[in-house]
Amino acid sequence: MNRFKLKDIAFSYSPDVSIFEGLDLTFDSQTTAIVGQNGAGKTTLVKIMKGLLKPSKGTLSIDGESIADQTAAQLAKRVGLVFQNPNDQIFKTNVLEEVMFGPLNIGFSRFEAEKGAREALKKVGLESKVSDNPYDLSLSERKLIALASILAMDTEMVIFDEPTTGQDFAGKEKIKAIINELKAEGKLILCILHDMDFAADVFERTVVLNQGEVILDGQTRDVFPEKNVLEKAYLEQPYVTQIAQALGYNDSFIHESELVAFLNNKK
Amino acid sequence: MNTMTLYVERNSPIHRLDPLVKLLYVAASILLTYILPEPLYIGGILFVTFLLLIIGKVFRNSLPIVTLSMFLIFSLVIVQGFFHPDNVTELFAIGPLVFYEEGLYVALVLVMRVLVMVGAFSLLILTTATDEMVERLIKKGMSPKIGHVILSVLQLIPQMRATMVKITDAQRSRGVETEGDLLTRVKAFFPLIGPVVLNSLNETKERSIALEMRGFDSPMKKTFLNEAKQYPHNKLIAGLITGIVILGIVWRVFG
Amino acid sequence: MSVIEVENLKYRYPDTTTLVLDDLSFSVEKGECLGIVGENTAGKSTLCYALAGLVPHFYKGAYGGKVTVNGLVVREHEIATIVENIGLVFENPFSQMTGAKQTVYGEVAFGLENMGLPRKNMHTRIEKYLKLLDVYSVKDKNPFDLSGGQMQRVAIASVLAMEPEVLILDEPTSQLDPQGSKDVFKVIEQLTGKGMTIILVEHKMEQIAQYADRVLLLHEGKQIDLDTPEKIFSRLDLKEFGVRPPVVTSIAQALTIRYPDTQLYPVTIQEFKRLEEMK
Amino acid sequence: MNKNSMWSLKLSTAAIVLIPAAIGINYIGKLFASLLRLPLWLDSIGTVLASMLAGPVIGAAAGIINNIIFGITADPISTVYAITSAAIGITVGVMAYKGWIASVQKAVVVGLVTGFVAALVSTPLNMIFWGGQTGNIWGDAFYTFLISNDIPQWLASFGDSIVVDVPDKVVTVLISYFIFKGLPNSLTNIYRQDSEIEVI
Repeated sequence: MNRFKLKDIAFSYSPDVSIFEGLDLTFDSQTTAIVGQNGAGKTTLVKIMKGLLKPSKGTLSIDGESIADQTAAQLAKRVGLVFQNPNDQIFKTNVLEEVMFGPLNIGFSRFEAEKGAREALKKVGLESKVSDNPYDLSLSERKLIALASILAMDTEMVIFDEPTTGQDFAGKEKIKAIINELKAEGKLILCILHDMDFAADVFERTVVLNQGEVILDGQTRDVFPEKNVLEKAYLEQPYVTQIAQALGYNDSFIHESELVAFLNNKK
Repeated sequence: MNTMTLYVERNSPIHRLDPLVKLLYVAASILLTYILPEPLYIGGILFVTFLLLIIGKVFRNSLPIVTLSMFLIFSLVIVQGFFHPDNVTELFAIGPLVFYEEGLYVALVLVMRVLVMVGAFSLLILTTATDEMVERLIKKGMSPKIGHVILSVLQLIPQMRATMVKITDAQRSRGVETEGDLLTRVKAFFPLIGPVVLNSLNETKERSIALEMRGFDSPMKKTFLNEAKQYPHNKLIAGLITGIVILGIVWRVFG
Repeated sequence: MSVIEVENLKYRYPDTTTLVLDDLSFSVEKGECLGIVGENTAGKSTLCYALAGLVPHFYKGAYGGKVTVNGLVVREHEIATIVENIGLVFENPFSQMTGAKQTVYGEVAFGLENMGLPRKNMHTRIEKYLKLLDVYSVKDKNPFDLSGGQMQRVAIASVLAMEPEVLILDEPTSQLDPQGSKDVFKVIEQLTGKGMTIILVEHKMEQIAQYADRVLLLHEGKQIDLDTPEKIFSRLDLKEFGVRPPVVTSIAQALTIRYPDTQLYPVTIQEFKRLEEMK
Repeated sequence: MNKNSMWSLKLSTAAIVLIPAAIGINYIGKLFASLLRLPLWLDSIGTVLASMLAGPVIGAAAGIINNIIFGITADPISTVYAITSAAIGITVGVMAYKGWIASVQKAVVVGLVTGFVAALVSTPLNMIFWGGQTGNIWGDAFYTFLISNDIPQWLASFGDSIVVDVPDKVVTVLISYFIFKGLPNSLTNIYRQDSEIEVI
């Protein structure tokens, strides 16, 4: 089982503003959503995990093995990070080449890379667009290309930064399916989100970050009813939870189906 | 925010001058070094320029800018001193290489010219806010669109620098090595510059739309939020500078 | 009176073969808030461009039909004329900052300078819209130093300061964090309250349900339906067009909680609660 | 595009907004090249791309403004070479318009011509301002070599510039060519001045 452990992490961009002071977090096989406002430290956290930023203090390990000294490029074989803005990475003239770029960098043969890329593109539903120019596609489709380009690297851990931004209903459904599939394959999944409904719907565990501190961490079901704590981090509850509370039920509802079943039973 | 310009906000008479007058000074001082190409005169212009930098309270800020030209200055002295075609009078020799007086004289003129140029330019850019200069030029007939371009570059580049960090992160995450032998580094150039170009072109599209929606292409005569600043003694100073240049020409022709 | 009239609008981007807008006809009344929904390929943004004159003046391509905004035929007037009647704000707040201004105050002035508004009228207008959008306190800051939510509100203020009849908001919050979106929606609520004509494109159907008087459902460039939010979101085939109804509506559907007279489902929590209690 | 429109001064908003983007690309190209410790400047990729996309007028404007901006933000000396940058923009713009960016081989020719033109324009500037030198270590070394072999000063100066400009411009044009070829129509057609609205 994959276990990613951060212990006593301290980090700051400039001497007077520190982002983290002694942060401890452990990620296990549960799919985890990290929520919080901009500036809460979410992106900084995943950059540290990915080796793009080096903490001034503390240790990082995967399965007990320290990774503190590894560069981002070395970690590329183990940890995949899907960035928020696909435009920061796309440079190839067709979708397939773009998705093959990562796998080729980490030592896949052309054959393996193409196989992996085609599979990844199938998962995001872009298999019919392999030879299109990425910039002829929409931003939401480019986001899916960026996602596929990390999936194709077949890393044991995948981190997503805001994958649902700008996605329509169908896009979100695809991402949900991908996350569940990766989880079934035994991969460690972490996801930064602004979309509370998606977090409640898809993830087993939710971590709420506020100003560099974990203010809530637990099963998603236990996190979202905590209205007061969420408000402290300027977050709203998922719609389902809001509806249940508006109707006067304070039990924990995070899925539409649960609330429907509950209301049906009451009748 | 870091707006990139070298402008230093100070309260000095030079800061209060019309940017166009300072621009005129840059042109005039460089021109004079050609009208009167003797070390004595160029030295005089250089002295005046340094004096103005001191009055403008930016002399110290001009030093790093001058330092940038150090290699050029050094190279001028060496190359001209040793190899200028007119060289005859030996000053000293290092092994087989002989350093000549004529070359040194040529180099001296060139170096002082470089210093006048850099000094006068520094005077302009260190004491003038770019937007003030651009607005002034627009009012004198420069296309407002060109003005917009100049100002927006200054804001855009810091943004692009931030993008550059993100791109480097994204590509390193996909296994791109940015350190190593020349071939590795050459190979990294495309994955890094590619997204910069695509990103900026894509943004061009969005920003054009935003500008269009703000009447950028409007045929109306543009108005200005800021009132035109009053510059005291503007005409007098401009006239004085022009007068000195004319005097210099007269001196050269008849003197 | 209709502020916007669209008649048989057809459009295709240059160098492409499929119609992005395929025979649209509708009108928008003064003071109305029209929501536009559909999946990402539906043509929502292109329709916004067509209303604002960017199609066909900025994006050329093939164009048919007629769009009239505030009495002006869009095809026959320059964008600079059209923008005094209709303003557009889109998703990326960053690229909507002109880049030429070093303060928020100046940023809002940019459009007014281009319009040639006399200076003496500028200050009152700028201050009015900075206050309306709740960004007066940052008026001296550099626009690029603001948070996404503030930047987006400055973008809205800049467009509104030109005092157009209609405001188009094309996914104004999709790139913002929760607090930023909340602030923007607070403004939208105020504007609809003031009787501003608004066209809103949005993925969160809960927001559409909250603010839109009518909803235009698009699919692959075609106009599928144009009706009240209750009517649109009660459609059982909605998911075929890539649109999911608000969570309350789908719960109401599962529990068959609906308006007794029209048999439609509620689209807001308040209505849901009222109908549930009635039951 | 017809002949008039290549030199048309009526510029679209998109073409104008391309100028700051081009200057930004120049700047970032230079920064990446020094970050990766590449032996070239690669500081005119944006100018070259702007010329390919929107023609010689925009290319020249991007070149001139690039050097003015660099002059006010870093090194005043670079303002002198605004004229060289304009020449680069015009050369690439005209050659692109005449169909010289159709293949890699042709792009190499464009690079050689551009480097040659850049050197040709820089030489009188270098002669006027710094007695023929460029302040570049390799260029000035070559200048010294030529001068000490009794080559006339202006020719030595030209040689100095050739050493400095040609390799850099060939690589710059090639990089720009590969990027340009990969650009989708949806990004390139907004800069064209010629398109008409088709009525359906």
